[in-house]
Amino acid sequence: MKMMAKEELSLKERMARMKVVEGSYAVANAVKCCSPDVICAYPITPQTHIVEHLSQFVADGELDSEFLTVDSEFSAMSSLVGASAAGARCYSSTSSQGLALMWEVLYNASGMRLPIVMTVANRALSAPLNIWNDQQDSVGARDSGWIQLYAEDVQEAADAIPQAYKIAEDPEILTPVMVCMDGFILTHVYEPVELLSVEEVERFLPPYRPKHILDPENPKTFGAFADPSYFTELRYMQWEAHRRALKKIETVAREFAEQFGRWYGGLIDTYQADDAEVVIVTMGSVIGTIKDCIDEMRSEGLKVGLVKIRSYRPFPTEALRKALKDAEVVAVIEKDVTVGNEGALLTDLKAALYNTPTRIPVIGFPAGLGGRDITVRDIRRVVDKTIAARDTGIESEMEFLGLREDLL
Amino acid sequence: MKITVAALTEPGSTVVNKTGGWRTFVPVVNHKRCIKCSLCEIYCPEGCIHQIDGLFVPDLEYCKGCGVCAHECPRKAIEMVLEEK
Amino acid sequence: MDKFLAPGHRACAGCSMPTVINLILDAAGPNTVVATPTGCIEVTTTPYPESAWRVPWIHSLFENAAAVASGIEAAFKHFGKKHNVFVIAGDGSTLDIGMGCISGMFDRGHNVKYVCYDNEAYMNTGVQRSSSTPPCTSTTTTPSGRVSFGNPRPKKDMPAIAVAHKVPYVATASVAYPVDLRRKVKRAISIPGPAYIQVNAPCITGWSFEAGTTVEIARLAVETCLWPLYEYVNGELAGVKKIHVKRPVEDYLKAQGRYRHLFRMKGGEEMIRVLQQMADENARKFGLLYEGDLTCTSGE
Amino acid sequence: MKEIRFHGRGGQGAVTAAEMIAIAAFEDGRFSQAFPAFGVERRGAPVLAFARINDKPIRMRSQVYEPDYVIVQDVTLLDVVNVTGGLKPDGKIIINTDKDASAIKLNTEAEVVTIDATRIAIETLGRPIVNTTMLGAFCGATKEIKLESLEKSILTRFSGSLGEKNIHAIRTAYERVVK
Repeated sequence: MKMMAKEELSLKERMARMKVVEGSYAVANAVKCCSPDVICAYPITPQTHIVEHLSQFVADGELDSEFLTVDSEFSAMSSLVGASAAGARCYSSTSSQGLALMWEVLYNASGMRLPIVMTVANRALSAPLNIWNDQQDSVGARDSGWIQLYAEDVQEAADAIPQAYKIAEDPEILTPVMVCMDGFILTHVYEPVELLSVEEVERFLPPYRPKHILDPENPKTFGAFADPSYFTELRYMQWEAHRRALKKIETVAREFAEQFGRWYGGLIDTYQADDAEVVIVTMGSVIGTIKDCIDEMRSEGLKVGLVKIRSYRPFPTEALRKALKDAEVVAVIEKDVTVGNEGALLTDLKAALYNTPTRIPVIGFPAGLGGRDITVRDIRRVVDKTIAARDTGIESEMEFLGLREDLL
Repeated sequence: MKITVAALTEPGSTVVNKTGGWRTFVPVVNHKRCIKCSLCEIYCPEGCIHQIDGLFVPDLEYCKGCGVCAHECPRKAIEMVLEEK
Repeated sequence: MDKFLAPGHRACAGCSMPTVINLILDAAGPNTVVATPTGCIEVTTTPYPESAWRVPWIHSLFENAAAVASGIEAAFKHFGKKHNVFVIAGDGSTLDIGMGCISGMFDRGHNVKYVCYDNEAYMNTGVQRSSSTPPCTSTTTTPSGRVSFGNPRPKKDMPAIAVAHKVPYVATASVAYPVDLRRKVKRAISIPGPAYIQVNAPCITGWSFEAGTTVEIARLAVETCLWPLYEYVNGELAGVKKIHVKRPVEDYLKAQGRYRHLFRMKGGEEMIRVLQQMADENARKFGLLYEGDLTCTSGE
Repeated sequence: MKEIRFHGRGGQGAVTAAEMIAIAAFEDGRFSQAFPAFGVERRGAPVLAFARINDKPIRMRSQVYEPDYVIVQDVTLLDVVNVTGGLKPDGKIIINTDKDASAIKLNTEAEVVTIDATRIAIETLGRPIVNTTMLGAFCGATKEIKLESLEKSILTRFSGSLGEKNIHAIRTAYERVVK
């Protein structure tokens, strides 16, 4: 899908609207523009700057939110369950162990259909303790019923916030959304960003008017327990809401592009993929490096392209089938690994292609684990291995990218 | 009945569940002895003892026959008797 | 008048918990929102698609009711809404698994009134020991046995923990003293900030006593001084329920199956003496007796 | 695209310096990016930061391995860190030291520029915080960013008399290097 903006702004015009800020600031500013009623968060590296900026907005009177300095991530998400049920627009952000500590509440928030929005500053899960970026944390939460959007750069991580609220709060969806951005790489980078304004976001995002809230005038019961005769149907309704979200995510992305002139793809986006023989599928901040690398390889005559996963949950099965139908071979680069199997995205993608006539070879590369840098040389290795898999057959379905065999 | 989003439920809707069937013993009130202290009404776990025309009457649709009312009655005005079914 | 907790709920016949809830809501009134953790309340009052609650009510998880209530209170504050926010929770979720969330709620000073109905074990899952289980109590995870008198540890002093958090209103109450309980709920509401009330709430299944004696058992806990009724306001002891006739602990213990072993096992007497000392210490510490009051020595 | 690597010690503001360059370059009408080599380093430990400047939007997110410029905030780092690693032969390395460039022995073909930033910082700021002073030297040695843009960038971070002092430090370093 091409950019849907009414008028594509020239680079110069866009630069005039940009400011060099830290990624966390851009995200906090986007949150501010959505005017959440209640914010609950607990500090964890590398998410801290987001909540520090938000705290400062509250302290300066720029943001009228209740900011709860809670005792844990578990309490943060729990408090938002209460606040959301009381009718508040809610925000949190976390990372890694913090997300793991929220695990139980994640399922609760989605099951209670509470449209909470949370930024996950992606970071590895311990042990060993590691504060650096990978995506094991949010990928581990992929089955929690939350919608998961992954950002390629700071602009997208910030712009995804109002989009996330618009998706989450749709009465047909009512599902919480995680906006995932690579920790440090995006949270701590300074780069030019078009900062959102309250007025612009108010035009984009309607006010939150939930139909049912905790209200003594209309005393509903939230969080009943459901026995086997109802549970399946309640889960099915969640599953249906995710199916509807497939369309909603696209629609909201288009609406955003129309108003703001910025397009990141709907469920997926592509780069040089139309005639690509070798397609890399991935998500998150590594996309930028891959794009530069693709430009290099294209100039050398290699037909390499990229499919970016923007929505990992709901999983864009149809969109991927369509985008990959003419590819000859696919490489998945992902910052997670299922110990005991393979990368989660690799499994998901292979499953999506299994019942199709184009069951092309797919191989996977867990990469960037625990903050291991992903370089252009790494991407070239992926492409070499992938071409070899096409030409001479799959040697191994999965390879840890940049594994230091000298240490083993 | 269609299920509701997020399993929301209506206030007080357990009234469809008639728990009177749980009962073995049934409270029988001797209204002449009753001093209207209302302790039976306060202590009844089912909240099913109501004052009707000045008399304290257990709602047998819900009464589980626990006997708390009889035990707490200061005038022993309530007796638990084996219910004939 | 209809109670705030409708009939048709699935609590055991003779359970004290619905009575405790109705007393709380009777005092708090309809302008009240309740958060409840997982436990007997949730399972017995909200089997989907039914609910016994006639006030807005929410359940999220076992250990997070205090945090959920914090969020509700914060939202109401933000919207300028004036509703009472209550947690009504069992002792397992309060003294054990929910401790962190409660500490946070107290610490942040939310205007949430937290009532723990204390039946002194995990009754919902089948009478396992909690940190509120008194010493020498037989539970399914601290059963009495040839070499065990049941739970070896003292009961965690949760009201003291609340006081240590500078919670402005902390009290104990009993289902057997409804006027006192309702007064305490009203007082808790009248004092801004968090409040903690722990209510002795006998469990017919877990404590194993005669049908119909639920309230009687709770009354005995108070009269033996094993369950002192007191209030702390701003950290100061502000009132106690005096006992006219202090009963020996045997009267309370022998009425319950969970202490049966103390009357059958060799050495049980010594354990009963220890429990009596606890009761005596409560009487002394809180000044529960009128001067010159009698202490019964046996029976009535 | 021009890539810059900063070597400093925790607390010396290497990360802030990278950010200032990114802001200044953007002020010049170019795209930029700055990021730390994220770590758990505490005050005093060797730290790294990076910046990129380009005429079109920057997508590359890997660390900088072949810098055009290297800035060394503390000369003692020369003994413990391979500061010239990957430095392009036509690049420049700017080192804070009171020694002359000819006295510095480094394994690089790149031009070595030295500046006594510590002295300048003490004289102008009253404290041996050299990150802004080093930026003045970088500006003078490379002309990669305009001095006015750097000053504007500094003023977004430091206001009032502190801002003025920092600008004084930058100009002093700039002029010494240009001479």
